[in-house]
Amino acid sequence: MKLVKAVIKPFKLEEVKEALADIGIEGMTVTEVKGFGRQKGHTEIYRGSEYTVDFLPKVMVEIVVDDADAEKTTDAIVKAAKTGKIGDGKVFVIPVESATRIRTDETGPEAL
Amino acid sequence: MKLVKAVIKPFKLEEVKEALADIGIEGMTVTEVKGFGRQKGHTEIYRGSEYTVDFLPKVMVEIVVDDADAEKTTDAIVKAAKTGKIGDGKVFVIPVESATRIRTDETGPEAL
Amino acid sequence: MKLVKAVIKPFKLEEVKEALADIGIEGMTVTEVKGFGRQKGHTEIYRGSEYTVDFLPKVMVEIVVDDADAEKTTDAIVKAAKTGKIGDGKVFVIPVESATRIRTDETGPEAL
Amino acid sequence: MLGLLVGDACGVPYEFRDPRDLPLFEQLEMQPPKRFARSYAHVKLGTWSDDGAQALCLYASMRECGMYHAQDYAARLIKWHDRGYMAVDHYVFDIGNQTSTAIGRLKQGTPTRYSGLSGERNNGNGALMRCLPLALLHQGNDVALVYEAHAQARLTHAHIRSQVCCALYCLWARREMQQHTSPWESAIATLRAIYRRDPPALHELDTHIRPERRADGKGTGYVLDSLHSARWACLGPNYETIIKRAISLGNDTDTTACIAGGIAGLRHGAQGIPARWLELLRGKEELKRLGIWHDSSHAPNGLHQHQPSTTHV
Repeated sequence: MKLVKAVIKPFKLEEVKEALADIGIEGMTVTEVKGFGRQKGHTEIYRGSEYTVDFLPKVMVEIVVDDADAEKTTDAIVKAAKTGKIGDGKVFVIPVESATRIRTDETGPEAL
Repeated sequence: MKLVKAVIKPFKLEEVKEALADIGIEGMTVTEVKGFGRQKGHTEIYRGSEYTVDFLPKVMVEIVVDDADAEKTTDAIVKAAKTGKIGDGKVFVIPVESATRIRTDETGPEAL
Repeated sequence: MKLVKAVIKPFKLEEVKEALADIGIEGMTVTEVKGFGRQKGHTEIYRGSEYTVDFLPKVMVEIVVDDADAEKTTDAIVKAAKTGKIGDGKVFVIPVESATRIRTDETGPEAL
Repeated sequence: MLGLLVGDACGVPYEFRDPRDLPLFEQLEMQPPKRFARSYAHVKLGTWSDDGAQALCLYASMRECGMYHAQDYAARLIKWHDRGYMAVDHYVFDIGNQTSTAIGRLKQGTPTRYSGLSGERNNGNGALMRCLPLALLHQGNDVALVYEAHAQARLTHAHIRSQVCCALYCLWARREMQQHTSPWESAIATLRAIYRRDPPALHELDTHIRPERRADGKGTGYVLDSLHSARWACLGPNYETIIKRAISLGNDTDTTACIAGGIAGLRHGAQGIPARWLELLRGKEELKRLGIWHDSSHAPNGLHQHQPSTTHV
């Protein structure tokens, strides 16, 4: 199994969810995060204040899928989250050794 | 080492922490997350709504343990977090290549 | 590629960001988390409730780097985040199988 | 949003007064009677206060993120505090103590989850007065709305009472948008159902907030009194009367009128707001940028009635 971990623009979350539902993936975990990157947040000099917002609001989407589904999951996210502008985010795939569904004690792909 | 990553119901956190303390595990990281899944949020009667973001509040618990402890950690979480109802969550085990304790520079299992 | 995942004290974030920028790493994701550990947080008694605050606020910093950079990234974080006091946090390294930049569809190290 | 902003601006000149020292009820206008020594005399009439500015910060954040994002909202509140973002003329002339403390903590890097004060005495109305945009723009179900209302409150007001008051207000506003026949009662029923899984919140609702009690209040800055005062004001038959009732309670007049004004705006629509008040309202350039005010229609269509959509204003 694989953990597909994507960091995307918050307003793209709905489209990503729909794209995933289209390929049969409904379970996911979403976390609010701050993204720091080469694309800086906008810097403003205003009234002598040195304060600058140097992060961009992002959400992290995490989904565990069967090995065979990792690629199409990644593709679906990439397609749905793309705006073509800087700061669109990234998708990572991380190996998962075991998965257990708490309610039923099922393990492995059945637990997903 | 392994990263044990569990997504559970928020009100089960206390019990999970106690169950982990019982097997000698005290260090963990807890993140508030939104869980989207086949179990939808509490459904309301609402006409003509475009409301679609139906998440349920969840917490993600992350613990890094020695290889030998991954299974009993998973078991302890599963037992403590179970309500038997839909939405109880899942536990994943992910391989970890190295761990370092910042205060002491210790690495490997000593750092846990 | 590797996911370097550090849990640090919130007020150390700026120094960690600077230390990473010094070695050429600018992209990272920051999540607000609660850290539970052997070091207990403060206890609060709330209207006869058994509620105790036994955690400390932390931030989790996540960075995906090329294999060759995992060690120096870890070192930079450890050095910058250290106060020498309990609760300084930890750094973990987790294997990453693939990375994709959403904007350009680039994959692998080019996506980082 | 216009209902909230106009209410806020109407209340500013009367802030901190004992109700007995206020002009006659019918004279509680955005422009007070000439002889009345108004609060913040240096601030031009028609200016919204910290309430409106913080609500606009939340509105702008949700519009940009498509969701409630605590860190983004916190960054905007800091920008308001430091540079007058979303304040008319970029001028910040008032701020609550708790909000000030919390913003100070956020600026030092404290996570949003821990920036708010959590003592029982830390229950000012600062989180309640700005939470309407959550109800307007939130795309989630009621459970999601309730817990994001909690999160929004915690940023500055972390005690459970403030959190529950904000959740109740957001549900109340949502029921108004849905044209529910009994919006307040329906909001209570939903909240109870949700809190069955959240005993501390249910306890707070039943023992302290007691939402079924008769609507009344003193218009003070205490979150619970603010909510019940706004409820009392909203017994008025139209937007104008609701705002005047809110102000007539004295004390924290701008905030009571802001909280009641948000509900009144949803219930009676932009056309229910007196034209003379809309005329006097300042900061319209900012409101145009946000899509809340439209010149072309003269009568603003920024606040529509009974028509939930993704562009609620």
